[in-house]
Parts: sequence; structure tokens; C-alpha cells
Amino acid sequence: MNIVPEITRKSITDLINNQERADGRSLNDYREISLETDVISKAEGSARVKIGNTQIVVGTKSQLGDPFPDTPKVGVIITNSELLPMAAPEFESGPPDEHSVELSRVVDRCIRESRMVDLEKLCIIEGKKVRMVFIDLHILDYDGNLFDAAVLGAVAALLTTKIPKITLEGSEIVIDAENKESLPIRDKALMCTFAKIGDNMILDPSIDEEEILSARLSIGMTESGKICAMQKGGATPLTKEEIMSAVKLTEEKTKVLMEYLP
Amino acid sequence: MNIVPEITRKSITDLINNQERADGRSLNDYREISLETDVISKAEGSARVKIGNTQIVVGTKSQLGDPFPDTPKVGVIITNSELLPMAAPEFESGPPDEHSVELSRVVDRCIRESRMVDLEKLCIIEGKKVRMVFIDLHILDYDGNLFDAAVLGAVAALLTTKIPKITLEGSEIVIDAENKESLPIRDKALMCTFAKIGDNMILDPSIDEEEILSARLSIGMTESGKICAMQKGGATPLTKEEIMSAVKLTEEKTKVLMEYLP
Amino acid sequence: MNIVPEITRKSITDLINNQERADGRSLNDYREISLETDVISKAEGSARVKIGNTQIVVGTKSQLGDPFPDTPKVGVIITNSELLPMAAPEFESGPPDEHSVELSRVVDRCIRESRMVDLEKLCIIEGKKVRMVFIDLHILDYDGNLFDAAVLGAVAALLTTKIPKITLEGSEIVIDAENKESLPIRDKALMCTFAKIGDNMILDPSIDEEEILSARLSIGMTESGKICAMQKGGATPLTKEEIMSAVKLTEEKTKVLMEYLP
Amino acid sequence: MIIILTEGTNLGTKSRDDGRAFDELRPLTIEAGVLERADGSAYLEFGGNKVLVAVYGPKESFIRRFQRPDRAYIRCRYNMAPFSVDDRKRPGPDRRSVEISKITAEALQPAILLEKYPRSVIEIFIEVLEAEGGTRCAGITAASVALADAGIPMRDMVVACASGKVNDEVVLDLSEVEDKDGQADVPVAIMPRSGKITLLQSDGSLTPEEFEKAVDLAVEGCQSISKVQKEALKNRYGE
Amino acid sequence: MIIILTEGTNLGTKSRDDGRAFDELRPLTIEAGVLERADGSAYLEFGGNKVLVAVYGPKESFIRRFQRPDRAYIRCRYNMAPFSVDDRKRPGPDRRSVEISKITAEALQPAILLEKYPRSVIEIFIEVLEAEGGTRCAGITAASVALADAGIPMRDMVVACASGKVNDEVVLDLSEVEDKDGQADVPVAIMPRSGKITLLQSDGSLTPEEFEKAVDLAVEGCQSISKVQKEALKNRYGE
Amino acid sequence: MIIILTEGTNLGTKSRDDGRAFDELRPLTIEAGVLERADGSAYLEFGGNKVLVAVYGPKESFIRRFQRPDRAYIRCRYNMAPFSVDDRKRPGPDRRSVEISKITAEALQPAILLEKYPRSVIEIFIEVLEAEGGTRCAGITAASVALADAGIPMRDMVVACASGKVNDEVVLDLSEVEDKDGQADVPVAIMPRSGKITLLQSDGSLTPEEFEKAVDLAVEGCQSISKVQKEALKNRYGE
Repeated sequence: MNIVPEITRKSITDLINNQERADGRSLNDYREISLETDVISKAEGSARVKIGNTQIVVGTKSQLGDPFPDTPKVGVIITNSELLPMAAPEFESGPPDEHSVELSRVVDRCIRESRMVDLEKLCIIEGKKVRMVFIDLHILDYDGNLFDAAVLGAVAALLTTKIPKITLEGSEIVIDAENKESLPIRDKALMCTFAKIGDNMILDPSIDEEEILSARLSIGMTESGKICAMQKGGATPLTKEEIMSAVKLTEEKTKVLMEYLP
Repeated sequence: MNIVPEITRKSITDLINNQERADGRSLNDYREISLETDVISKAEGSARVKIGNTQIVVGTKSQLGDPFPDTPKVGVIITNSELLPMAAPEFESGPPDEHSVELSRVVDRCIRESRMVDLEKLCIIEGKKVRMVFIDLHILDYDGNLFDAAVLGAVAALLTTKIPKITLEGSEIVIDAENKESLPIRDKALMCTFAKIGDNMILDPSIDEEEILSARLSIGMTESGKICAMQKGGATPLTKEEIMSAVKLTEEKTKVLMEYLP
Repeated sequence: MNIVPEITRKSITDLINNQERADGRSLNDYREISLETDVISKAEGSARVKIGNTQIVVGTKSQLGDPFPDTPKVGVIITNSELLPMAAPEFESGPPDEHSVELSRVVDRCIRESRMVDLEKLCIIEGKKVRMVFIDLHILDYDGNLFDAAVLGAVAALLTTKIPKITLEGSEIVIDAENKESLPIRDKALMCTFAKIGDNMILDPSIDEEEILSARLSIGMTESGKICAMQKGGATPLTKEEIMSAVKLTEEKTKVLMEYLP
Repeated sequence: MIIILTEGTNLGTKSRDDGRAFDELRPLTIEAGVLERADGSAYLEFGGNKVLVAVYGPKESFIRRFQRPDRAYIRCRYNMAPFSVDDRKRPGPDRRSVEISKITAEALQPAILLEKYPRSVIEIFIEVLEAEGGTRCAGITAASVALADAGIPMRDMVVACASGKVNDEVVLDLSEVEDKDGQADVPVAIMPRSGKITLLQSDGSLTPEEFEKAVDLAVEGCQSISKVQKEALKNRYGE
Repeated sequence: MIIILTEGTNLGTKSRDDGRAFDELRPLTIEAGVLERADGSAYLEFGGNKVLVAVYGPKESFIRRFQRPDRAYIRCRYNMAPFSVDDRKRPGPDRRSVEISKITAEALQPAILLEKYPRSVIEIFIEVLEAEGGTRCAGITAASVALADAGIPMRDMVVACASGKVNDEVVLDLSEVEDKDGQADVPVAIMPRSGKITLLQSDGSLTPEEFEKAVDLAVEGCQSISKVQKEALKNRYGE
Repeated sequence: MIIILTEGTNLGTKSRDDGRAFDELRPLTIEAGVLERADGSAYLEFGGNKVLVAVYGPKESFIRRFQRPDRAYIRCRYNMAPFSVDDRKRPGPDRRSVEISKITAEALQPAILLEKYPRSVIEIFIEVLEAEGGTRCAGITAASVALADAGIPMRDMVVACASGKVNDEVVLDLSEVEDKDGQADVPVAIMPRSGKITLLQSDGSLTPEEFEKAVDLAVEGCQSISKVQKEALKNRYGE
């Protein structure tokens, strides 16, 4: 963990208390966003997303697998993230740490609970064979706000994923790699993350802001305005009012983010 | 490991050399023992055992599995113990260390070699499917003498275990979770542990006594008086006479312990 | 890692620059080599090889397994090496480190790429069942040049391996452990390792020489004179001339090594 | 050991799986000081949940990486016993328990006067002996009592409770069945004096209005549970 | 970003799978300075390969075991993204990546003035985002540019390229298909000024004559690629 | 290298699987000083068992957790080669080898003058190259010779041997077949001068009388093996 000098902490906080930010943004602005899809030919779906200098490549791959015993009729989505040691001096090689686990579980919940992908259509033979879709988040450059970038990249990758057609001929499963089809997509969801610094909540914290934030709130919302995921982080409490005004802003900002999707 | 102050070591040893113990027990007394069964509804069998302040919860669960290739006709019992970091300041999280491995292997041998559970009756289809019974020892509070408490708890949990009836209909295995049956129990076995301190062997060492013991001897004995398991520990040798008099005492003391069983 | 005193480094280097070596060998000599086979009765093939004081026991075992999806018609050879903590004060217990991984992968490539074992004959049922042959390298004493000793031992073990006859009766696989047969061997391959010290390349570096070498070059060559494996190591570059003269010497020296094979 | 049931208002609400009113908690008991070796401990039963918590510390930290010059840090481990769930759980941490350990530490941290113990660590071990929906909240509630039992100075207790949406209705304290078949689950932790929120998650589909209602309901539930925490400490230490 | 294609001579040579001449490289682009947090970085596309490299350091080493009193050491990690290959690769190191990490560090080491930074570490992280044959060479070539971008003082660049034997012919720069169906693969790295060889492997069956031809061809390939490295640095820093 | 066979009394005893008398040991050879790098070593063959032991130390310990201010500690690793048993064993420690490593260290410890080397470690590496029943005892017996070969000061040797119950009879030194089909197995280690017991396990079903007989028989076996240990050291170092 970086220990931020007191003077940096103070100057960032003072700016925000004055409704300003070091990079000139207003409290409720995203940094510049860019999104490309189909960047990895060997993936079935892929996206490269940048929010400011934060950069993530997301790839999807499907394969056949067994359904979970308690959900025999639905396919499986598995989200995995790696905070690569390349992405920041403080990241280490090794098995996923708690930050990486939290990231992949929150992204996973945002996608799963939004019911974005119709998992029932990914079932091949009830109780026996389903499609498993892996979403791999490869974090290349960490400059703050991984949650929103990860969800944006994952959703873009899912929207552009082409999986082989699969048909049943008697008890044989025929995988037709020549004929690809899109995933069965329903409602889309995206995520907005806020940081509490000083007396204010700010949108899309940069790395410097993340390092001094007292609380973090990430809200996943569907295109139709439903809250599908939420996660508070950080060591300071929030009031209900702070939370509800973040929800309100998310309604507005996810609409803006949606425009980047393919 | 705790380093025990020399003065503590000396005072405990002097007492024992005078046939006394710090908590007023005689050399061959157990501390207060309590045993409750059916304490965990989701387990198939369970027990909470206390010897002094040492506290263990034991749960059993059965599932279907493959027999070992060299014993195709018998079911499998797997004993696992976790010295939870909660139980003592010196325990650490992580994979089982040598103490935890020794504990679960000694408990396992005591139960297996006593032939307490008729493993042949746990075979469903010879060479293909057998019942596997997991005994999980959850060590909550470590105040000395885990071996005797663990065996007592494990045996109590096994005695109260109810597993689903399984029948074969043709080649189909029918698991009837509504109708439960007891495990096929034969001879029961329990364990007595002795510590050598000063010139004496004492029964049921407390944590303070364990930390200064020079040798440890654990003896498993069946209701019918057969030795089914034995394990010496500690860095000092024992004479054959010391061992045989511990065996003699075990014959008497396992009878007392048996009375706690359900 | 050992830090070699500057004075040792200098004396070894000076000797070699004078075309001499500490143990009296010429630059292109092997130390004394000994090779016994059939040293482990429970292995299907085995060898104990010594080059100088470096000592390795190699054992082979076969079992049935699944072929790799992309090579359904051929058996599998798996080479594993353990730099046992017994073998040198600097070796540690634990999962294989990069030196151990490099060793087993280079030995594996030398054997696989020489096409020494006719893997197609190890296929039992195409795409379903093949023989898997494990080569386990147990490094007991590490006195330099593990590569050449490991390949020599592994090849000797393979040459003396007796596997059970397997026949297909209908869809049944019949393993006849009474009737053993040799592995289907074609061209044999061995390996020569050179170290660059001072201005010279020397053959078969001892432990002292390995610790000060600036580059290492291992060359695997078949009986018919084909290069089947090569691996440069060390932190100093080599010229093409140095490499080609090592290749030339390997042609000569593998012929000498071949004579030790059973 | 104390047992209380929060009485539900039950004013014509749709009946729930286990017959509770929409704002009714499951039976809850908490006991403080149940372990010998730990510096503090608590045992909680909440519906079918059985949770044991031990606290060690504050004590010197030997792990440089985590040490702070100006305060203690919290090391928290949430763990489920293999026999605590329907199908035996393999021992050891999984991704779910790693996440819950992290957010539990964050939920408790604001209440603890960490600045009193520079370079130290406070260890919190949460063992779920039996799980029946709502174990993360049960763990936080019990941990707070165990911290108090350990004599660790705190600004306030922390108390947690979930609400959610089941059969299109916002209800308090989801059981295991409701959690599995329900439409949303909203775990919340608060510091009861200020009412401020130290843990918040939401999982499922909720309109902003439903979400607000869920948070309000959970906060009410926390306030009820808070009384049981105090009762447990009173039973142990007297008034 | 620059794109060059090395023109093959194509003098009546047997055509290859993808129509290249025997001594023709696949299209290659390198861009330096593509990451914000890393001290140096480079992105390379080579045929279907996409490789990203980050460099950190020289910085103080806290791992005693690796620290050297008279120089820096290199810590190198070669890693493949799960989606970089046809069948999803499980995350984390395997034996292949452990070996490649080791020989990559050894291939780069002779070019770096490690003696300038006693007790330090230089970290090199190679991520293969997409693999199509020749990723270890692509990683070394890109790492060298990333090291220069990080301002680490070097004697020379290091540049790598494989040759091999396909359809009984010695050819340059094997594609994935050629690598799989071919008879031999010879990855080579050189320091282009001296022409000295810092990485050499050979995998397959080659006569000594074929091997010598393969090395010569690979060295030529390296010299061509070296120009693209320089171009990439020029594009970033000017002449 | 020496070979001895303890002659069994064979007074009308029931014949065993391999024709031995009830109190007859399998053929045993021990050789000291068989490795170059280790400070001490021994190689033992006992029936079909082949066991190699290396000893390093006493040397400075860098692991704080194990260091003792007033004596050395023992680090012991018992390991089976993958090819040592009928079905290939996966490399690396399993629960069985962890337990045997622990009790082997405890069996050897009373004989070693650890107090001569504060803050140090003595490392004992036991490799089972081939297993045929009784490897833990074989390992202890060989380790004791290796410790002496390393020049580590000892109060006495330690020597180990198992007895057991097969076909309702108490017999000495169970072979692999007898161990598997037998009714009980009792591994014992002693310090031969005092006859005191440093390792004792019992696995199977024995009356106290049978157990006592088994211990007596094992102690006798140990005394015989002790002569082979001394012979091995004499062969290496002379009288």
C-alpha cells in the first residue's frame, strides 16, 4: 500500500471541498473513455477499455461444461480478473488477492444479477451439459476506478461475443465452429463508482483520489433503471442520503456510459 | 511456540513430583468433561465436546464416492481436523501443519483400526460406488489434550449419525433422504493421553502441562479392551514400564469415558 | 546461490585459460561415468547414473491415460525432476523451481524430439486410451552437469523398461502384468553440456566450474547425428563459432557416451 | 444466554415461507465470553445460523507489509465449517469467504479506535458452524460483541442485518430459502448511535424506490438487533 | 505506431502456408511507451502475436535471497492471457512459462548495465495477449524496447527471432501452423551490434548443417527486426 | 558395504509368507558416507527397502520461528520417490509423509546433543527409493548412521524396527505383504544403550499382553540392527 504524503492528501481534499479536482474535472465527470471491441482474434469476444489511463483488455471464451447441481437448466458465466503486476508497482504476482477477488465478484454479480445474458438459452442438455462462458479481465494499467472499466469492458466483450452454433442430433452434441451466433442478450447493465473525499462524493476516482478516499460506493444499474449490484468499500461510513444521491446520479451516468457500447 | 518461563516449568514439575497438580486434580484424573450431540442440524451427525476448556465441534457428512482400487468392497472414512486460528494465539491460518496432520491421522487410526464402523456395509456397488463418511474436527478452543477430546467427539458424532437409506433398483442407486438410518457400528473405541513431566506420567494434560511435557503417549482402546492405536510424541524417551502402566490405566479410564457417549 | 570467492574464480579461470582443469582433466573430457540399470525393482525401468560425484536415480512407470485432444493417436511421456534438498545445501524443499523446471523440460525435449520412443505404438484406443510413461529424475547428489547425467539416466531407464502387454478384446482392455514387453525404441539420443569460462568452452562442468561459468550450452544429439535439442543458459552471449564447435564436439562425445548404455 | 424475538407488526402482510411478518426478524440469541484462550469471544444463533467469533489483540504485528506507524490494522477471517452447509464444503478459503472477510473488516473498522494502538494488529476470526442465510451479517454482529468482550475501545458497536425482495415484496432478514428464491438481497451494517452505514451490498434487481425501502427496513432491523448485543454484554459484565 | 514488412527475396522458393518466402518475416509493428504506471513499456504485433511489456525499476530490492551487493538482478515474468490461445488457458504460471521467464531474463541480461545498480531489481513483465507462434522471441524483442523506454542503460538492444525447418526446408519466423507441423524450431536472440547470441534453443531434428543455416537465417531476421525496434524508439523520443 | 542376516531361532514356529522365523529380520545392509555434497549420509537396504539419508549441519538457522536460543532444532523430511511404490506416487509431501517426518525427528532428538549448537539447525533428508514395508523404521536407523557420519555429537545411536501380529501370531519385522494383511503393526525405536523407547506407534488390534510381547520383540530386533549400524561406521572410519 502506498502511504500518501499528508500534503497531497490535503491538497486533493481542499480542491474537492471547493468542488474542484486536480485534473480539472467536475465532481461528477468521467475521465476520457475509449472502447474498442474485437481486439483479440482468438477470443470469442473481446474489448479494450480505457477510462483515463486505466486500461483493461477483456476476452471471452465459451466451452461445454457441467451445470451446477442446484441449477441444472442454466449455463454458467465465470468472471476472473488478474491485477497483473504489470499494471502498478504495488501489484504482486501470485494468486488473486482480496482486491482482485472483490473486483471479479462484483463484476460477476453486476452481469449475473442484471440477467443480461439469458442463461437458460446456454443450456444444451438439462442437468448434463451447458455452455460455460469465461470472462477474463486482464488489468494492464491501473490508474483508478477498475470497477467501472471492468464492467464496461466485460459487457462490451459479451455484446460482441460469437459462439459456435450447437445442435443436438439424437444424443450427439454437434458443435458447428463454422457458424457462429451471438450470445442471447437481454437487458444491459453498467456500473458507476463514487469516492467520498472530504465532504463530497466524486465520480470515477483517479488513482490519487482512490488512495485517499474514505469510502467507495459502486452501483450497477440496468438500461431499464434497476439497481442490480452495489458494493460499499473503504473504512468510513456513509449516510443514507449520500447513498441515495449516488443512486440518482447513477441513473443519469449509466445512460451516458451506454453510448460507448457497440 | 510458546517459551514457558523457567519458573512456571519448575513450579508445575515440583507439584507433579509431589503427586499434585495446579488445578487440584490427582495425576490420573480427567478435567470436567461435557458432551452434547446433534448440535449442528445440517450435519448428519455432530457433537460438541469439552474437556476442561478445550472445545471441539465435530460434524459428519456422507456422500457417494469411488472405493480405493485396493479395497473395492469397503466404504471410506476420512478424518480432517483444523486447528482454527481462533483456538489459540499460536495457531495460524493456512494448510494443516504437522500437528494438525498428526491429530487427524491418529484419530483416524483409532476409529479405523478399532473397526468401529462396519465399512463393508458402506459399500453400494463393489468396486464402483461406496459411501464416504467425512469426520470434520473443528477445534474451537485449545486448552490441552486435543487427542482424547477429538476421539470422544468423533465417536459421539458417528454414534448419532443418520445417513440416507440407499437401495439399488437395477443399476440405479436410489438415495432416500427421507428415510435415514444409523451407521453400522460395532466395537467402540476411545483414547487416553498421558504426559511425562518430572518423574511421573499424568493423565489429560492441560495446556500449561503440555507446554512443558517431555513425552506424550496416546493410547486408543476398544470397549472390549483391545489396543487399537498408540502414538508417542515429545522429545524424551519412555521406558517400557512407563508405557505398560499407561496401558493399564487406559483400560480403566476408557471405561469411564465410555459413560459420556450417547 | 553460492557466492564464489574472487580468488577461486580467478584460479579456475586461469587454469582453463591455460587449457588445464582443477581435477586434471583436459577441457573436453568427461569425469568418470558409471551407469547401472534395473536398480529399483518396483519401477518398470530404472538406472543409477554417476558423472563424477553427481548422482541421479531415474525410474519409469507406465499407466493408462487419456491422450491430449490434439494428438489422439500417440502415447504420452512425462518427465519430472526433483532437485532434492538432500542433493546440495542450496536446494530447498518445495515445488519445482525454475532450475528444476528447465532441467525436466530440456530432458523431455531431448527424448521427445529425438523420436526415440515410437509414441504411436503406445496408443491403445485412438482418442480414448493411451499409455503414459512417467520418467522421474531423482537428483541425489549435485556435483555439476545435471543435464548430461539426467539424459543418460533417463535413456538407460527407457531402454530397460518393461511394460505389461496390453491387448484389446472387443472393447475390453486386457493388461497382462505377467507378460512384459520393452518400449518401442527407435533412434537413441544423448546430451553434451559445455560451459564457457574465460576464453574457452569446456565439457562437463563440475560444480565449481558451474558456479563461475559465464554461459552454458547443452546439445542433444541422436545416434544418427541429428541435433534434437539445444539450450543455452547463463548471462553471457556466445558466438556462432563457439556454438558450431560445440556441435562438432558433441558428434564425437555422444558416441563415447552411447557406449555406457545397456 | 438470552433469547428475544422481535415482534413483527404483521398488519395484513402477505405471509412468508416461515410465517414471519415482512419486518420480523428470526429468533436471535447472543452470548459473550464463550472461549477460554481468545481475548474476546461471542456465540450467536440467528434462525438456523450458528456463528462463533474470537478476537485476539491488540497485539504487536510482525508483518511489516501490514504494519501502520499510526494505528492498528484489522486482520479478519470469515470461515465456514465443512459441515455448516448442505453439501460438505471443502476446508480452506474460497473466493466468497475472501470477499466477505474483506468487507467485514471494512464494516467493523470505523467503530474501532485503531489509532490507540500503533504498529499493532487486531485479529477477528469468524467461524460459521451452521449456515441458514445471512451469515455475513450474523458474523459482523457477533464480531462486534467479541470486540467489546476483548475490551477493545470502540466508538460504537456495529450491527448488521439484511433485507431483500421476495415475491415482489420488500422484507426483512431473508432466510436461506428466501435468499435463494428471492429477487434481491441487501446486507447492511450500521453504527447504531449515528445510524451511519458501514456495510452495504445489493444483489438482485431493485428499483431505486425499492432499494431505499430495503435500506430503511434493514436499518430498523439493525436497531432491534443492537438491543440484543447490549443485553449480551450486560449479561456478561453487569450494568 | 509504425508498420513494416520485411520484403522476402522469394527467388523460386517453395511457397509456405501463408505465402511467405523462406526468409520473409511476418508483418511487425512496435510502439514504445504505451502504459501510464510502468517506468517503461512497449506493445508489439508480429503476425497474429500481440505482446505487451512493462518494465519497473531499477528499484530497491527487498528480497534478500536475490539481492546482489555489486549489481541489480532481473526479475522476469512471461505470462499468457487466458484468451490468448485457442483453448482457454488457466491463469497462473505453468512449467512452460517458468522456463521461458528464465531464458528471457538470461537473454536480456548481457545487454543491461546491471553493475550500475547494486542491491536493486529490474522487473520485466511480458503479457502475451494473443499468441500465434513465436511469442518468446516477440517478448524479448518488445522487452528490449520497454527497457530502453524505462531509461535503463544498456550496452546494446536485444532482438529475437526464430527460424526452423518446415517441409524439409529451413525457413525464417515460423507461424503457429508451421511451428506445430514443422520439423524443427530454433529461437535465437542476438545483440545486433556484436552479433553475439544471447538466447539459443533448438527443438526438433536438424543436421548440423541445417542447424547452422537456421542460425544464420535467424540472425538475419534479428537484424531486420532490430530496425523496427530503433524506429519505435525514434517515434517516441525523436532522433 | 556389509550384509548380515539375523538368524531366527525357528523352533517349530508357524512359517511366514517369506519363510522367516517369527523373530527373524530381513537381510540388512548399511553403508555410511555415500554422498559427496551432504555433511553425512547413509544408504540402507532392508529386505526390499532401499533408503538413502543425507544430513546437513549443524548450521546457522535463518528461520526465526524455529530458532532456539539454547539449542539446535531438527528439520526432518521423509520423502518417497515416485517410483518407490507399486502405483506411481505423486511427487511432494502428503499427510502420511508429514506425520512420519514429525515422529522421525522426535525419535532421533533424544540422542542428539542439540544444546551444543544454539540457534542452529540440523537437517535430515530421508529418501525412500524403494518401499517394501517398514520404511519409517528403516529411515530412522539410516538417519542415525548419517548423523554419526556427519560428526554430530550423540548420546547414543537410535535404531528402529517394527513388530506386529500376523495370522494371530506376534512376529518381528513385517514385510509389505504382512503389513497389509496383518492384524497389527508396532514400530519401535530405541536408544540401544539404555533400551529406552524414542518412537512408539501401534496400529491394529492387540491385547495388552500381545502388545507387550510385540514391544519386547521389536526391542530385540533393534538390538540386532544396532550391530549393523556399528559395523557400517567401523567400515567407514575403522575401529
